[in-house]
Amino acid sequence: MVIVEFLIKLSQGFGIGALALATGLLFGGIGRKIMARIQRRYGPPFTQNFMDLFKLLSKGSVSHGWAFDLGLVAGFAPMLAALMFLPIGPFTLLPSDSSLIMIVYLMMMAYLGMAMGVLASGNPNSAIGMSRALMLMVGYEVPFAAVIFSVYLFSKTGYLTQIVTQQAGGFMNWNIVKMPLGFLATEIALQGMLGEKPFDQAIAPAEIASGPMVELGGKYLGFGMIQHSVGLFLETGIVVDLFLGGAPNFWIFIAKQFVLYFIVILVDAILPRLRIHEATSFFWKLPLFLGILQAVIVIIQGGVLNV
Amino acid sequence: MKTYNLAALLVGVPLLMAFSIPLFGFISKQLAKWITVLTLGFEFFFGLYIFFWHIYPFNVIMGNWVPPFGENLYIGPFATVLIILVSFVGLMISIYNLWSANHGDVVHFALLFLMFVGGSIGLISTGDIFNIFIFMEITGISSFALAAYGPERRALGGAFKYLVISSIGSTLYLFGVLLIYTQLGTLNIAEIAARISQTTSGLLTFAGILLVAGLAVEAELFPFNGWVPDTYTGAVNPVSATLSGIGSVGGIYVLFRILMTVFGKDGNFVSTYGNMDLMALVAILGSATVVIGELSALVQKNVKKMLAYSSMAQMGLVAIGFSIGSKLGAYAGVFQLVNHSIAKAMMFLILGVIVSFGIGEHIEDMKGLWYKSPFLTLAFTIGALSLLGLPLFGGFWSKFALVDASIQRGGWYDFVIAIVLFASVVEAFYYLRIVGYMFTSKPTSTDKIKVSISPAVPIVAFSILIVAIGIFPQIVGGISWNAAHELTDKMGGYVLNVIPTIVGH
Amino acid sequence: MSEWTEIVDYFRGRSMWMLHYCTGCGAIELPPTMTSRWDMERFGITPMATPRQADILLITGYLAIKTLKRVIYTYEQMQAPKWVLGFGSCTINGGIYWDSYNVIERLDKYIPVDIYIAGCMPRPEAILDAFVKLKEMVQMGEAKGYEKYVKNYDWYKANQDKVLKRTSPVLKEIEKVTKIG
Amino acid sequence: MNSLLALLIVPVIGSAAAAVLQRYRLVERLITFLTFSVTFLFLFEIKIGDILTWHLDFLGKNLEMGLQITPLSIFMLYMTIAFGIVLTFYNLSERSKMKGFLLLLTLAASNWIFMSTDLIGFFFAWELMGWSSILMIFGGKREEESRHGALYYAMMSIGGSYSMLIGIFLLSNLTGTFSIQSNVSYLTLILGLHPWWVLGIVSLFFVAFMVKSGIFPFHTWVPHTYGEAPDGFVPYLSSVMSKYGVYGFLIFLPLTSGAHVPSVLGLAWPNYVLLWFGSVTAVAGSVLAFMQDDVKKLFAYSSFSNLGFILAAIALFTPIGLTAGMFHAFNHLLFNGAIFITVIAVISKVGTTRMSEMGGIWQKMPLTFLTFFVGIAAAAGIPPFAGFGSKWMIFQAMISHGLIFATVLLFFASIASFLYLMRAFHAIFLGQLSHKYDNVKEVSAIGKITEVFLLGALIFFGILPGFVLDPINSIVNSFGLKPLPTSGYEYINGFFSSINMVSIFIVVIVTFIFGFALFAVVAKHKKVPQEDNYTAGQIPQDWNLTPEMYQFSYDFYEPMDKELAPFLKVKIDGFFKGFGESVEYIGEAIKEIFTGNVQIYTYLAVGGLVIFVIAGWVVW
Repeated sequence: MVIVEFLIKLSQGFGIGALALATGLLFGGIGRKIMARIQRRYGPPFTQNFMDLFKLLSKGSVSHGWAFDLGLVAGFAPMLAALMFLPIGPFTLLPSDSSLIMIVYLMMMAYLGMAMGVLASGNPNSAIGMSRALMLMVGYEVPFAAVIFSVYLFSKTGYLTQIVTQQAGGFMNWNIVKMPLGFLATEIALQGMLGEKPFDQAIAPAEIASGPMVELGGKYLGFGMIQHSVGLFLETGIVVDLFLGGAPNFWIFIAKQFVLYFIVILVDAILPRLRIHEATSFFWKLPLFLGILQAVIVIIQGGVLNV
Repeated sequence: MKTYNLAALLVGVPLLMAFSIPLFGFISKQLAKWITVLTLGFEFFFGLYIFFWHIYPFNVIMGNWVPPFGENLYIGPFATVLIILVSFVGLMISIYNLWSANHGDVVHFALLFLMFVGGSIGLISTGDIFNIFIFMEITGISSFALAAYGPERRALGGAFKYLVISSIGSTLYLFGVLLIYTQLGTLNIAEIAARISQTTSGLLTFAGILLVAGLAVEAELFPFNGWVPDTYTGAVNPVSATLSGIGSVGGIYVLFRILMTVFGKDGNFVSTYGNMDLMALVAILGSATVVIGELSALVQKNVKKMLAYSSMAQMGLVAIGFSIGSKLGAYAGVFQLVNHSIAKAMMFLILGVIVSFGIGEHIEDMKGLWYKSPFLTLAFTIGALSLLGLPLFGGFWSKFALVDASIQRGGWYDFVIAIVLFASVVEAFYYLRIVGYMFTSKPTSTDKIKVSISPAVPIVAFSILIVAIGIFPQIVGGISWNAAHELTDKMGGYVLNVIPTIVGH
Repeated sequence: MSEWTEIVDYFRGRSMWMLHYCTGCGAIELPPTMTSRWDMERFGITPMATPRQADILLITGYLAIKTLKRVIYTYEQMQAPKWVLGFGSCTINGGIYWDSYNVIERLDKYIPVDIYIAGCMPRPEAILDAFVKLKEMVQMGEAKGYEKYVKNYDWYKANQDKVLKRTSPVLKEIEKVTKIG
Repeated sequence: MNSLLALLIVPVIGSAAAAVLQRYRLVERLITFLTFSVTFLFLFEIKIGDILTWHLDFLGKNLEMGLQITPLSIFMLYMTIAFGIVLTFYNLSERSKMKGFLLLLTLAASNWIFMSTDLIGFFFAWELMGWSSILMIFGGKREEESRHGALYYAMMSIGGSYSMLIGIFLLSNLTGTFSIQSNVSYLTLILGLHPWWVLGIVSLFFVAFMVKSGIFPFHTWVPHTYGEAPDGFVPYLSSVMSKYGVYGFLIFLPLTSGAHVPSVLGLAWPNYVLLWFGSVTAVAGSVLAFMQDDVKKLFAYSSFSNLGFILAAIALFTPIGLTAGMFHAFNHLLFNGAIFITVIAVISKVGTTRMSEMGGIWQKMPLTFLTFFVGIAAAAGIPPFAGFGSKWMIFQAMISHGLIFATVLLFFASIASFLYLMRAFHAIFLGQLSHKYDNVKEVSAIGKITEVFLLGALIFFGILPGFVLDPINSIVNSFGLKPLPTSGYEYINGFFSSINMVSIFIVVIVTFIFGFALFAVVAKHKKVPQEDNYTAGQIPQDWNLTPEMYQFSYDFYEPMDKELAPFLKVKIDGFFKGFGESVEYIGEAIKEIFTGNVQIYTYLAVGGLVIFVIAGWVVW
């Protein structure tokens, strides 16, 4: 009985993974298309990312040793694992464990694994890229944490499923209305999380030869791409669950995610890249201020738990 | 009044043997040294006998002239603990001398050494303030000569400085005694103590100041301690050990015998008769000594000089302990005195062994001693840690008691103890620095130091004693407590034991 | 199996990432090719930063002997399948440097070239044309220069040694070079 | 023999034996290991509530001293001794200069600290632990630096102890007893009447604890000392010895849980202040850590950053705060031990502590590399390893009080910990392998066993935290608080959600399997050496490029320095050093009194006498 249940969950998880990957790749392709149109180009077909991924997985590649391989898998697997706890529309694979902080930390493990892989290659460009990525992470995670904590206090729960449920009943119940400042901070942080301009210092192709990915080719780059696509789905999905009230079905969920991603792409299209320390300190100023202000407002409204 | 005239041997035997040593010296130089050991062994076991059979407190009456008319020795708890201490340290140093004193006039060295220890025991046990002066001169003269002993020229300079300052001290002391005598017409401590309130207050204060100043020389209190660094550094190591482990004990004993028994006014906290509280004066002197001693030691690079300064600072601690005036304070003082004598004497002896192997006295020369001789390093560390007041070693309990006493007294003693503790941190720094040099660095030459049996015996004995006191503080605790009791209860503890019929005022 | 190969080849042709080795003046033609006017991204062709990620090695001009060595090194660092585009006359016959003592005349003596783009300079249209041609060749399974390199490695190596005056392979371990993917 | 007494006596006997036999290194190490093991066996004999008292005839009183087992003390004892066994087992194969007899003395002191019912015994053990560890640090590899480190530690530690000593006597003079229990309850009693007075005394104690745990602003000794201590001792120093301060805090924290003190956000303000000390420590530790190039210093800062987390959590003194703090103390012991043991394994092989000189060691020491990886994953708080649960609970405990600023600071510290962990990970294990280290070998069999054990423990306690949380709950209960609900060994319960660690573990494992399967199915790869690397077309050999030149690890986070420069200007280290220097300067001046000229001495003596006479006789 347990085994049957496990198999059902396994296949569902596989489905979610495939869905998230497909959505992520599609978003990436649409993003490229939008970007091209903003730049008055025709742009690649929106299925371009699928083709790229297929090509990458079928192309030859080099490995610098088993740590390199392990790192890439360790970058890919926890991201997929984190996905299993995300409420997607009405559906959550493992609802009882969908604690937000846990998802955030699982995502960090993905970054850690990825970092292990690319650093094992021994290329200084990947080391520089990784150091930039980590410094940027110190930037955007802090305001994001402030927002997460204010949502915790506001909702009095840490389960993402319950946070979604509490927002049921129309637009006015969404957290974006109740916590606009927090949403703003999150949106800025999201720009950094997705590594789009002006926060794409880690992957600076012209300076450090695409940073962490410098030694990745073929399936390794493919794994990186999967990780990025799933991460895109996951990160936008978290924001949707946190602020946009989740969704009654999968399509609306994707639509809401796309709205978020669309904003990110627009910002990406018009801004140049900041220097890394400017980017980090930027996150410590406006977004952090907004996040903390939001938390203070929540606390003043009586958000403190009775302990 | 208990009497036990046989105890006159305590003073008589060492002096007699001292003056007969040249006779033995004709037979053999070794015999002269062994006579010292035997005599001091006798002293030590006599002291233990007195202690364990609870014979004390008692008087030794000379020629059946009862005090205050005759001269007497009074051996109370305080004297007992110090006699045991002094004879033990003396015994150990004399065993050490079997190995170390082998150049120059060995026979006269043994004579002087025995005379010094005998004088110190006399100083501790006598019941007459003029006899104190006499014994001070005996110890003084023998110690000047001892300090000048040795092949090094700097010994002469140190001895001369000691001679000059010590003479000033003796003179001041004699003036003080004179003033008291003009007032009361007696030299017996018990009688003076009982009638001290009959004196003119101003004159008494003046006498007290003279006495304090005179005795502070031997007790190594600032500003009368200028001789300490030079003399200790100049003298050969066993002599430094003797001066530090025995000489200063006598100085402190007399100082507080006079302040607390003679001048003392009973109360919760003993203070003195007269215009000013001499106990407070000594506390100030003690604090200044601690601070100056520790800070001077901090910047020293010569280990022996560092030990000398530290010795000074430790005596400051002892003085502070006594000057608190409570029973607990006196207890801390006695305890600290015991710990300091043992530890410091041992450290000087270790230094002597090290130096005899051609290693210098500079702190850099201590590098890598651990690799040359773990035994000496461990022993030195034990001594240092005991002086720092770290647990498992005797010093822990005395510092513990000292802080307790100070805080119990409260008031401005809180500041005193703050200063003391700060100075202790400084002390920890320089001692641990030496220990660090010993433990960390690899030596340039890796010749092992082979310590022969004669210097090893005292070092082992001292180490074991330090650790034993550290684990079982009761060893010193009980007798120190009795000594503290004697010091703080001047009528019951001292006067009535000497002259039962006297009426206090 | 051949259907699978066809599918793979189809997607490979639709997603070609390019490493441009800009040695000469030809590089000036690439920005218009990439940007709004000609927009090569619509064919799935994107510039890449490192040889590990790239499928196409685009050599845009004359190759001095010094640069040739780097080109070979870069080519060998790329992973199969990989294609080389020789851009401009210089890669075909030395161009205006035809008689220079330290410029090679024919690139395909040293590494296999799949397509040459003639002209001095070739216009962006020509470049795009080459890309499209390459795409077709890939999808037809015709662009197999990288296999030729492995098969005829001794010949290429001899030619390389002649100009580079060195005997050891650039990547040291010869069996690694002569093995595909 | 009474088992409580055995916990003190056995290490001391072992210590004596080790001291005598210290010439035979292997025998000494074996004795150390066996003594730890035997001590651990005696732990099974004792149970909560065991008590042993004796009387000490001292200070003229008949003082009652004693040992007692509380839930807290037994937790601490198990934790520390078990870790000691692992460490001494590991050290069997290491050639570090650790002196076993000092470690065993520290063990005796440590056991006494955790069991003592009276302040005399507590202080005795505290000082014993202090000096034995100081002497141990003298054995470091670099002579000058280790001496400096040990002395720095000694000064801070002894200063702290004296502060505690004064506190002890101020207390005992009030209550007339040295019993910890009665003193604490007395303080609780008079807290309402004389809050300032009580806080004054308690803060005297806290200074000692803060020094020992390395809490800001008394943290300055930590990097100097950890960085220079003998390799074999550093894990003990950072994992075990830093917990003494935590234990000390826990003794006195129940005081302020009464409602007599003004409160901030439902938190008694002394707790609030402590919490801020903890938070600042966490941040300062993290920030300073990622700027280090010396690996031992880096993890020294890391260690005190984690102590900041623990202090912040226990300062809350709520059930969840206490649970989180104790849990983190346990986890810190575990992952810090794993990290430091692997780090010293590497150091002993490569012979340097500078990370910029290492790199690529993973190829040579794969097991060490994996252990380190799991260790840093746990340190970063990544599920499903030990370390996640406690950090997550700390955040919940903080935020449930509405302490948003402190929480964000802590979260910042937590994220910054990624930076320094990755830096160490990269610089030591990843990246280019220098040819210097071509002959480096994996650790010996003993080392491998240790590492596998630690690896297993990190995963085991990560997925089954209940084995730690159960004893912690009884600790919480013993403090009179209501423990968190328990629902099974695999659950971590918090305010906002409860997490099933086993399910996370399974999910992660399944995804890993899936990942490897996918990895194996798609196109093949070929293995290339690390020299075959992207170099923008340059051929490394032609340029005499060596692997170490191609390794970027020096000044890894240089851009960050610019941003943090204003904060780094605050140099507390400089304050303590400057203080020391000025003391030395004064000493230099005072020394001049003793010129060696007898005339001066005479003038001094006579001058002193004259002043006394004038001041005392005439004026007084």
